[in-house]
This record gives sequence, C-alpha cells and structure tokens, in this order.
Amino acid sequence: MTIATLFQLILNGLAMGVIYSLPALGISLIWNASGLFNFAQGDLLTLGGYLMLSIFGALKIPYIPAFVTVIVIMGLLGYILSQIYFYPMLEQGVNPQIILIGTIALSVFIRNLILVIWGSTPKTYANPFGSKVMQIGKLYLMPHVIGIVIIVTLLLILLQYFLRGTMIGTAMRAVAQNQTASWLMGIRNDRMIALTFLLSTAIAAVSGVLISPIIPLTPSMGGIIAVKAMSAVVIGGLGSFTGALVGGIVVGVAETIFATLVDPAYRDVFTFVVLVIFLLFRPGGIFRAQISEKV
Amino acid sequence: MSKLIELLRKHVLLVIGIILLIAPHITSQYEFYVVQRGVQNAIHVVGLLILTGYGGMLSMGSAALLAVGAYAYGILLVKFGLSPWLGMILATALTTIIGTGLAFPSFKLSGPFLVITTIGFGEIVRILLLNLEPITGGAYGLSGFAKLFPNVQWVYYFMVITLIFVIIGTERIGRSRLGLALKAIRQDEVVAESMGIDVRRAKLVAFSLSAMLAGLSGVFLANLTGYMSPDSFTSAESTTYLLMVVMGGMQSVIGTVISAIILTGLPEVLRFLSSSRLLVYSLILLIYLRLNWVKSDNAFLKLLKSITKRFGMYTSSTEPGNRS
Amino acid sequence: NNKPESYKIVHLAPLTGDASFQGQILVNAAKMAVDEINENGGINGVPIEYVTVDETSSTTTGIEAVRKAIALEPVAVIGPNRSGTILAAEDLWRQAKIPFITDGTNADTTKKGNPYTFRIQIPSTYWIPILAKTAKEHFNVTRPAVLYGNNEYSKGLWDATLPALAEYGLEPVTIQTYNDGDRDFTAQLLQIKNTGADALFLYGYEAELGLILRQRMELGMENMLVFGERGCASPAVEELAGTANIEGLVCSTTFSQGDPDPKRQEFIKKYEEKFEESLSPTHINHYDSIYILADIIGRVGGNREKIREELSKLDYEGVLAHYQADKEGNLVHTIYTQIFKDGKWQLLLTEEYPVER
Amino acid sequence: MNAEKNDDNLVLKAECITKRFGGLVAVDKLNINVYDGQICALIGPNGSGKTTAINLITGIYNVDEGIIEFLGQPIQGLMPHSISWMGIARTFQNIRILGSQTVFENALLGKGYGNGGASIIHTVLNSASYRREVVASTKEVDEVLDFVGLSDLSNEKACNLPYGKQRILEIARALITKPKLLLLDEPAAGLNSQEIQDLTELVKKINKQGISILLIEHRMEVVGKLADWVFVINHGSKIAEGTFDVIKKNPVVIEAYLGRGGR
Amino acid sequence: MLKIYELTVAYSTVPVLHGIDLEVPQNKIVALLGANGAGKSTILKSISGLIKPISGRIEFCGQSIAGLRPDEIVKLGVAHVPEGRLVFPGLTVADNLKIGTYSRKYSKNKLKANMEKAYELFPRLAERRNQLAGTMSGGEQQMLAIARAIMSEPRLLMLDEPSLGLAPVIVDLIMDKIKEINEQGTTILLIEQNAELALAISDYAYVMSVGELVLSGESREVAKDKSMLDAYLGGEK
Ligand SMILES: Nc1ncnc2c1ncn2[C@@H]1O[C@H](COP(=O)(O)OP(=O)(O)OP(=O)(O)O)[C@@H](O)[C@H]1O
Ligand SMILES: Nc1ncnc2c1ncn2[C@@H]1O[C@H](COP(=O)(O)OP(=O)(O)OP(=O)(O)O)[C@@H](O)[C@H]1O
Ligand SMILES: [Mg+2]
Ligand SMILES: [Mg+2]
Repeated sequence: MTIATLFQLILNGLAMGVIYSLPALGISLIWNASGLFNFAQGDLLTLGGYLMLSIFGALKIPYIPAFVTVIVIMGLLGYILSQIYFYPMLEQGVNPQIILIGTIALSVFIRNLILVIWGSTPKTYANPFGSKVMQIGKLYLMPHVIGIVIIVTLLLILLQYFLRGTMIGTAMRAVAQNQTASWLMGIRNDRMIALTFLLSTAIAAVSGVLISPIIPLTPSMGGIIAVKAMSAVVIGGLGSFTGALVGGIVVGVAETIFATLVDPAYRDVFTFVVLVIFLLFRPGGIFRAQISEKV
Repeated sequence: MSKLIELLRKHVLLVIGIILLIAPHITSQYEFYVVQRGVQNAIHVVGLLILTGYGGMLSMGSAALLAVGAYAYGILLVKFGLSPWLGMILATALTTIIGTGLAFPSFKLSGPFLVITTIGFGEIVRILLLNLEPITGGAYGLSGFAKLFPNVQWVYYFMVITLIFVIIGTERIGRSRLGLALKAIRQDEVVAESMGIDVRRAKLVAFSLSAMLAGLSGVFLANLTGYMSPDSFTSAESTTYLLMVVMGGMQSVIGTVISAIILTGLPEVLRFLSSSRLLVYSLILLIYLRLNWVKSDNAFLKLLKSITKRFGMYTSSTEPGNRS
Repeated sequence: NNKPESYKIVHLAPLTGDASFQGQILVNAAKMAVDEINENGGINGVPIEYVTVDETSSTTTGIEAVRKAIALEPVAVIGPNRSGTILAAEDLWRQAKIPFITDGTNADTTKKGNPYTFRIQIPSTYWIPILAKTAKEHFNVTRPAVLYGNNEYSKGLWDATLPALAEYGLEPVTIQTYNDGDRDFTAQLLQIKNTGADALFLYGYEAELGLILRQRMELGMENMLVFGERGCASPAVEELAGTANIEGLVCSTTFSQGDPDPKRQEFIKKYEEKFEESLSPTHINHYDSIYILADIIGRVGGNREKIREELSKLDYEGVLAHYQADKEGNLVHTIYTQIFKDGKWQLLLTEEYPVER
Repeated sequence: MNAEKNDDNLVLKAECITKRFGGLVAVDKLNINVYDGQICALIGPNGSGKTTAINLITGIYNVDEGIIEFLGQPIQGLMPHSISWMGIARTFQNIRILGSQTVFENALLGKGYGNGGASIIHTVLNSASYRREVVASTKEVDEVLDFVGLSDLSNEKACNLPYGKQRILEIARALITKPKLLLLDEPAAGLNSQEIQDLTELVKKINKQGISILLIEHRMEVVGKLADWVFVINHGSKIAEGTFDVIKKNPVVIEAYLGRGGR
Repeated sequence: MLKIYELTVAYSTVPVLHGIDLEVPQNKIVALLGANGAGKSTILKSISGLIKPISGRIEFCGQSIAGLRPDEIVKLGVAHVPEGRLVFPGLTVADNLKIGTYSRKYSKNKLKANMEKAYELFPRLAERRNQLAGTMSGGEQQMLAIARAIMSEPRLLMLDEPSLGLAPVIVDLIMDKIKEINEQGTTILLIEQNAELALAISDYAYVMSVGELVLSGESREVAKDKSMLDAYLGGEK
C-alpha cells in the first residue's frame, strides 16, 4: 500500500466521519442541556432530509429558502415534542429510564411515519456542493466533505460558545441538573427544555439536509447513522462538542481503514469492539467528560 | 364483583395457567401460533425484567441472546447431530455463558453507555451470524432441525409449564436478597456496595439469569418456527422486548408476562392497518409511556402488585393496613 | 351452479420495513391484474377476492404472516417474496397444500422438492452469462473490471462472473468490493480507472448502484460501459444517480421498458397512469402471475390440487413474457437485455430461457 | 465506655492515609486510631476531608498512600462490600435511602448479598432451609427496627418518613450488617433538639452493645456528650486530638473550627 | 413586606398546612421554628411558588403572588435557599453563582462585582471557583447555596436551615452575615432547627406544630417562653 492510498483512505474515512459528527453534535447538545440521551436523533435527521426532499426536490423551492424552511419546521417540531411529550415527563419526575425508552419509541414512530408518507424507495436530490471530484495531488476529495467540515466546525464553535459562554446556555445546563433549583433561580424550565429540543431538532434538520444528497434517503437511514454517531459521542466523550466531532472522525477513519485492509464484512464488528475498548479503558472518552459524583 | 376480583387475585397463576392450557382448543391455528409466540416471548422478557426492571440495566442486546439460543440449538442439532433435549440444555448453557460476559461492561457503565454497548453486542452477533455462513447458513438462515416433541401442542404445553415455573421462580428471586440487592443497585449503587452487596456478583447473576431465559426462549423460538435467519434478531426486536418490560410496569412479573403476550398479539390485531400498522403500534407505546402508567401508583399496577404480593418471602411481622 | 362467491388469492408482500418499496411494486402489479379481471366480469363470472398480508422485512414475523395467509384459506398464494420467509415457511405450505408463486431469487427456494412452490423468476446466476455474451459480442469489450457489494446477493452474482467471462475469453483487469452502507466509492472507481478498463460489471442494491453510477460520471469515466443485473433497471437507481449519469448502462432484466411490443407498451402506459409512478421492470411479473392463476382457475376451478398440477406443466404467453414451468417449479420466462442510451432504455436482445422439464 | 488503649484493642488504624483529587489534597497523611468500645469523633472545618476519610475507610475511594487496618488486617484496596462484611458499617452525610422501598426492605439491605445465604436454587425452590433463613432474617430486621424505634413504620415507604426517622433508618440499616465499627457522618444534621437527644441515647445504646463508633459531627453538644476521644482535622491532616474537654480549649481548634467557644 | 393569610397546602391529598397566617415586616428578620415535619419548608415552597396552595393568600409588597410561577416570583425579588442545598452538581462554582443572577440580567461588571462579594464572604468558594459543585463537601455546598441566593440581591431572602452541616465558626459567620445583609435592607425569613441561635438573631419568631402556628411574637418574648418552646421543639437542655 502506498502512502497516497493510505492518505486517500484517511480522507475517505474523514468524509464518512464528519457525517457521523453531525448527529453526534445533536445528541451531545440534548445530553448537556436536558440530561437525556436521545435515541431518536437519527430519525429526526431522516425526517429533516425527507422534508428537504419534498420542499426542495419536489416543490422546487430554491435551496437556501428550502433549507431555512426545513430548519424552521423541524425546530417547531422539536418545540412541540418537548411541550407535549418530554417536558411533562421530566416535570413529573418520570424515571429517566422510561424517558430513555420514550426516545427509542419515538424513533420507531418517526421511522414508520416516514415509511407511510414517503415509502421506502431510496431517494435523493441534487448535491448543493456540486458533484465534481476535486483532485489535490494524488488525492481525491468530494467538495461536500469540505462543506460539511466547515459547517460542523461552525456549529461546534457556536454550540460551545452558547452553552458555556452565555447565561441562557448555562441556564439550559442548570435545568438539566436540577429543575427545582432552576425554578428558584427564576428560569422557565419548560421554555429551556423547549429551546433545547428546538435547537437539537434544528441540528437534526441541518444534518439531514446536508447528508441526504450524499446518502440516499430511506426510512432507516438515520437510524444506521445514529448508531455510529452514538458510538462517536461516547468515544469522543459524552457531553463534549469537540468530542463529538473528533469521535465521529475517529469512527469514520478507523472503520474505513479496517474495512479496506482487513475485512469489510466485519467493519461494524470492529467499530463496536473499538467502542467497548474505549468504554472499558477510558469511559470518559477522548475528551474525558468530568465525572461529578461525590459520595 | 370485588369478591370475584379477590378470588382472581388469589389464584392469578392458576387463572393464567388455565387460560393458556385451554388456548389451543379455542383458537384457530394462526391465533394459536400467536399465543405460542406470546408465551415464548414472555419467558424471554421475564429474564429481561430481572435485569432491567429489578437491576435497572437497560439492555438492547436481548434479541442477540435470543439468537444465540436459537442458533446454538439449531447448529448443535443440524451440524453435530445432538438430540433436541441435549441441544436445549447446551444451547441454554452457552447463551448463559455469553450473556454473563455482557455483565463485565456493566461493572463500569450504566444508562446510555450500557445501552450503546449492548446495541454493539447485538450488532456483532448479527454480523457474525450473517458472515459465519458455513455454520449459521448466513443470510438464508438455518432450518431442518428436530423439535423437542414431535407434536406442536406438546412443545406448547412444555413452554407453558416452563413459563409458570419461571414466573414463580422470578417472583421469589424478586423478593429474595438478590432481588433486593438488584433494586438497590438500580437506585443507588454506592449505598448497595456500602451495605455489603457484592454488586458485581449481583450483576453477573442478573445477566446470567436473563441470558439463561433468553437462551431457553430462543430454543423455543427455534421449535416454533423451525427456521431462523439473522434478520429476526435486530436491535428493533430488542426494543420491542424492552418495551414489554416497561409496559409491564418494570417491577411486576405477572405484569411483564401479560404485557409480553399482549404486545405480541397487538401487531397481529393491528394487521388490518397494513403498512401503517407499526405507526399505530408505536403511537400506542408512546402514549402509554407519556401517560406515565408505568409509575408505581397507577391502578392497574397496584392491582398487579397486590396480585403478586402473595409470593412475597420477606414481609415484616407487622401486618400492613392496620395503621392509619 | 355451485359456483363459489369468489376466488380468494392472498398476496404476501413486505409492506413495512426496509423492503417495503419492493412490496409496493409487487402489490401494484398484482392489484392491476386483479382489477382488470374483476372489471371484465371475473373468472367465469366469479370475482377474485384479493387480500394482501404484510410479510414484513423480518423472517420471524414473516412466518406469522404466512400462517395468517394460510388461515385465510385462499385458493392460491402470491408470495412470499423474501427468500428467508420462503425457506422458513416451507413446511407450512406442504401441510397446508396451497400452491404459491414467489418472486424470491435464491436458487435454493425451488430446490427443496416442495411440489407447491412455484417461482416466477429465473435463478439470479443465469443473468451473468448473458451479460458476458453481450459484452463480448455486442460491444467488443476487452478489459472488464468488476465491482460488487459484500452481500449474499451480489456475491452470488460475482461467483458466476469469472466462469462466464472466461467462456468468452475475458478476464477481469481488477476486482473491487464495497460494503453495504458505503457512500464513497472514489477509491474503488479510481483504481478501476487507472487500469484502463473499458467495461464494469457492477452488482449491488439500488442505493449503492445509484451512487456508484453517479460517482463514475463525476470521476470522468463516462466512456466506460457498465453491465448490471436487473436491479440496475429500477427507476430508483435512475433517480439516485440522475438520468444523465446512467448513460451506457447495460442490464439483463425480466422486462424491458424499451420493448417496442405494443401490448407491453400498453401495459407500461396503463401502469404509470394508474399508480402515477414510473414502472419498475423488476417485481412486476406478478401481474402475469394473476393472469396465469385466473387462466388456470377458469379451466379447473378453485381446487388447489388441480391448480398446482396445472402450474407444474405451465406453458403460457403472458403480457410481459412467455412462461414455462421447469421441473423444479420455476415458471421461467424470456430474458431481455437493454441499454440506457440517449436518455431512455432501449432493448438490445431477447432470449428464451432453456427449460428443463 | 472507657477502653484500654493498646494494640490488641485497636479496631481501626488508619496510618498516614492520603487522598488527592487532581491537585487538591483532600486527606493528607492522616492518622486515626479507634479502640475497641470507643466512641471517637472526627471534627474539622467544612471541606477538611472528614467525609473523604470515611470514604477511604469504607473503600468507596482508594487511598493514594497509607495503610488502613481493621482488627489487625489491612483493608485498603478492598471492595466496599468486603469491608462491610468484615464489620465496618456507615451512614451518609446526605441521606441515601431507597425511597421507593419500604423501611423494612431498606433495613434488610444491610444483610448484603453474596456473603453466604441461600443459593438461587434454594430461593427458587423455596426450600426449607431458605424459608428458615427468611424467617431468621425477618426476625433480625424486626428486632433492629424495634431497637431503634422504627418497628411501627416498618411497612411505610421510606421516602414518606420524616427527615429525622430517615437518619435513624440509615443507622438501622448499618446495624443489620452486624458491624464492629460504625461510622456516622453528621447524624445530627437537621435534627431538632428532641431528636438530637434521642439520637444521642441511641448511639450510646449501640455503643453499649460493643460496637465502636467513629462520629463526624458539627453539633458540639453531641460531640461533647458522646465522644471519648476527638480528632480534629484541617486541610486533610490532624491538628489536634484528645478528649472533648481538652480539645475545646485548644486555641488552634477554636481558631480553625469552634469560633466563639463553640456553643 | 410579606403577608400570608389562611394558607392551606396539601401534598396530593394530605393536608400539611391548615390556615397559616404569617407576616414578615420590611427589613426584619423573622424566624420560623418547629419540629421536623411541622410544615416550615412547605411555607417557603408555597411562597416561592414551588407548590400551589389549595387556598389562602400570599402578598408580597402588596401584590398577591399565590399561584404565580416560581420564575415570576423570583423576579419580584424573592430568593429561596432550599433545604438540601440543591446546587447544580455539574456546573462549576462560578457558574452556580452566575446562574444565581439569571432573573436579574446584570451587566458584566455588576455580575463580577457581586461575584467578588460572594467570594469575599466565603473565601473557600474563591479557591474552588472552577470545581464542579457536586464534588464539594457538604458544608461547602451549603455555602455555595447561600452565596448563590445572595448574588441576586433579593428583597426577601428565605433561608431553609442555613446552618445545616456547617462548622461552628461558619455558623457564626453566617449568622453575622445574615444580620449584616439585613441591615443593608434585605428582609429575611429564616428556618432554623437551632432555636436558640435563631431567636438570638431574629426580630420576630413563629413556632409551628403539625401544620399550624402555635406561638408568635417578638423573638425576645418567645425565647422567654421556655415551657412552650420545650413543648413544641422538644426538650431544650
Ligand atoms: N470527588 C471529588 N472531586 C474533587 N474534589 C473533592 C471530591 N470529593 C471531595 N472533594 C474535595 O475534598 C475536600 C474534602 O471534602 P470532604 O467531603 O471530605 O469534606 P468534609 O470534611 O466532609 O466537609 P463537610 O464538613 O463540609 O462535610 C473538599 O474540599 C471537597 O471539595
Ligand atoms: N413531596 C411531599 N410529598 C408528600 N408529603 C410531603 C412532601 N414534602 C413534605 N411532605 C410532608 O409534609 C409535612 C411538612 O413537611 P415540611 O418539609 O414542610 O416540614 P418541615 O417543618 O420543613 O420539616 P423539616 O424540619 O424536616 O424540614 C411533613 O409531614 C412531610 O412528611
Ligand atoms: Mg462531610
Ligand atoms: Mg424543612
């Protein structure tokens, strides 16, 4: 194997990895700001992609307005979901396990909703980043990879700043930790949680819109990506946005190299073995999540 | 009316037993098959109750353990020519060993971390089943193995009897020190270990008990379908099993059994909805979870609890209800 | 005088799950035939009662569906269509003694000696020699490359490829693989490009096929012919790749959109009007399945045993093809090879399958 | 109870134990000896490392340095449950009971798991020996609940208990483990004077049964009444030890901890 | 400043407060005493809106606040240091303090100044400003909870057992501080188990027993009523 092939492999892995990073950011956001691990993030992503398909692909509304419309619709959906579903459950102090399972049930629901509305034929629409492969020396790169890397990095910086640097972001994290206390600080818990969901479904929309020209839309497409994204989140460090990005890339590169050099059939086995090794030897992930339990 | 309920309450096992025993005679062949699947699922899900309900460890790998049980049985019979009974015992034992291995990540991980690990385990098993084609038959599956009894009804009766034993046994475990230890681990692991609970051992036992029941249930599944392929053991199936535990109330064995049987039948009942079937199914689950019927003081669960009380081993000498 | 009220035909097809888009096509095709027959007065005045049952995309639940289908006591069953379900339900059919016509591709399905199994399909491996022949004789291919997915189905096609190419004195210049779920095929395609291949034998599922065809164009390989199996002719591939990107795609199918035969063009028109979507050449043969059953029932009535017997010695000129039963219960039929050229599918050649009776 | 102080009598010996959290030294070369039958108190300003010391002794945290011996045997590095089985029980500074379980079940928790007792087979079969064990431990729990005065609340859900009773329940749960040494972390916090009095009596009663006690407390009236010996720590290390009467006059202790003569 | 009339509160259906009348005059320190479970914390929770009373009126500065959401009440200048501290375990000490001013929308400088004041009050917090609150010792968390409430410069400060788990020196410090804050114009409602301490610094005191007020008056007077105190608070030695 030449150095060039290796670099090409790494580049291909990176291309896949940033795709995992997008939903990973959404999962991290919800985790930070509501203490929930959202197993439906992947399916929300799919939904975003399908909405774009209908609005941009079928209704022929121009790209940017269509993109914005999808983000708005999805944000609204997140708001509604939090208001009629998650906030009431959180408020009643429902066992977190039940809420976790609620997100799993939600994922099944969305997937079947998509199936009923759009059917299961793989679908796609034109790639806004263009589809001419770029050649850099001996290496080839699709332009969307660069686009996604830029958007993911921007999102990451924004989220990082928003959650750590602003009062609202701090308030969101506070709500995730203790709702009685946050009420007493004058925080509207319901609004904060709605905002959390709104943001994370908006991120799902962004992910879906960016990914679906590259990966054909099928009802289960997001679920498959989400499993990898979840692994990425854990490997990167649950709660860390940088971790989500880096974790996604680690997963993408590692599995691409393994698949090419060893055996593609066992690619996912490899990914999960890496995950388990990480969990056992570095449970906090690369960007070790701070562990706050004290006895 | 209340007397009747009281009577039913006292003999709930008997009632369930009788219903299940006469089921083959009052159902069509197709309905009977659904009942059989219900009983088989119930055996599996009761194991998951020990792990998830009592111990609070969410597992999305249970379908994979079911697969291990079913495949081990099939392979032992087809490739090694073992007798069905020996196959059943060895398959269950093998599943137990593999499932016990899953306990090790649980020593360090909980909540979503454990869920993701178990999803990973499930995927690994599925991929292996797909790719180890010479042994497993790959994507086209495995068939052609003998059943425990030549007659389907006998397999069914054997399952029902097994289920009843499993119910009684699990109920007793729930009330024993092990059950209490698991409940303590779920609520506060630090307290549990400080009070002299060997947390790792309890987790190991919980994982192995649930794996054992999954394995056994897998053997029964193989007996029911006579065929298996990897697509029947995806994480989507694991979700369904988890939901069965949740809808059963997370604490009650009888509740879990009833919910397993109902949730097995529900998609069949909804079959007339055609392609929106699963949509309606998941909507029902969402509403159920949202209404928080799982929380411990809902009327249905109270009834279930009072039903299961009579298996109780540890009760205080003070009778409940004689204080204001 | 003791005519039944209706003849019940159950159609088992995946309506939910990942395979449901295929299920929809299967049902559409069959439904169209049923509607036509019933509008024209049914079979000797008796209407067909057409019931669909969701086979789902999983085997265990598929078996439940099979039981449900049997419980409905039909005269015949169309489906199941997933090979797993067919194999799993083998015993049930034998016991139920109901003839069923499937669409599954796995060669084993009809090798179990179950007299009730019929398949309106040709073993997938049979397509390849025809492709090889077309490549050599029609296009003078000299340097073929191979790219296939790591899955059961594609591997089966790959296995048939080497000997088929060898027969025409061809040898692949490079052999590449990918995994289901892969989205970036640059590496493989570039390697193929570097070898100077003039044709590519490509096997896989729709989603990946579409992407590969698109990326092929993006990498400037428009002069390379692509040979594929019938999946390539699915409109889904065209949609995913973009119409411009499937130029030069050659594939063997069970039906050709480019077939000038007026009765087939008529069929395509009717289908596309009725369902408002482009016709997929795969999975539509159940249109003929219904007509075959109707024809038999018209002659022998609703007796399952007689229907089975008739099916086993079938020789029928359908709308889409000519069908003949072989000794294993395959209702084999005409094979078409077509090419996508100048923005539309064009028929290259038709070939009859050699039937062993 | 006054005990002779010699090595045979030593129940707990913590020698030079150290615990760091990142750059912070929470416990710094601390020495603590508890003799048989003694009630010792561990006092010190907030954040001086008292709770951490208890966590080290009970194995919740591992010591970074130092030796902990219990009844002559080293216990550092053991798992918390093993330490519990050896005879060290504790309560928690922030009450940690299983809210949704009954008082009885909470107490029963102290029976532990994995330290003998019926096997699963016996449990599932409900064998005679298992039933005997159940009867015996039920009796034991009832006795302890009686001893601490909770027997009439035995079937109550633990979260419905008033705060003071929850503290007592924690002590009961610890007693079920049959400890030789009982570690109490601020048992009087949040109690009113009546309850404090009851608690003091209870602790004395427990001590009379031959159980040594190490007590953390900020309420000096409790320390004054109970403690035979007092350790004062600050910044993780010992700054003074002695009887309470001596300690409370120690200017260093007054400066760092007691303030205006410590009511 | 704060007036409560006929306040009745129940948890699900169990009534725990039966018609409480209570008044906290401006710029005074009012102590609320009573045995465990008497309902003291419940009164504070009703005032800050965490629980909705069944009936009764709560007036803050002449405005009825019963039934308002907690965040609305906080905005009026009511700060509540709840029992059990309830710091945000996963936020740093500094973030905990910062969030204390959420309802105030202070400028950066003002925020900083208040932060410095809090650190001055509890130097331990300054040392640990970047430590996660959840890893602080019990007493340190208590300090943080109090500091967090003071950050917003409330008009009414309600403290639920502030001395719990604090070293005697710190208790002294806090009592001094409470007085100081009070002198600067903050009204204070204080729950304390340590009756002696509470009566020493408060102007008025109320004594509760199982959901009812049984004794009230100027603290000096109440302190004199030894027998009553003993009866309701348990034997003082
Ligand atoms: N898990 C942890 N991570 C970081 N620092 C910790 C951790 N646990 C304790 N500390 C720090 O160690 C010091 C000692 O804490 P410890 O809980 O032992 O104090 P304490 O003496 O019990 O105080 P208090 O009387 O307030 O309960 C504190 O400053 C605390 O912030
Ligand atoms: N969430 C709740 N659900 C049900 N009952 C409750 C709840 N919180 C408190 N109670 C009950 O209400 C009564 C009053 O409780 P409250 O906490 O106000 O008392 P308190 O005087 O503050 O006592 P303490 O000194 O223990 O803090 C008690 O009997 C208590 O058991
Ligand atoms: Mg402490
Ligand atoms: Mg209180």
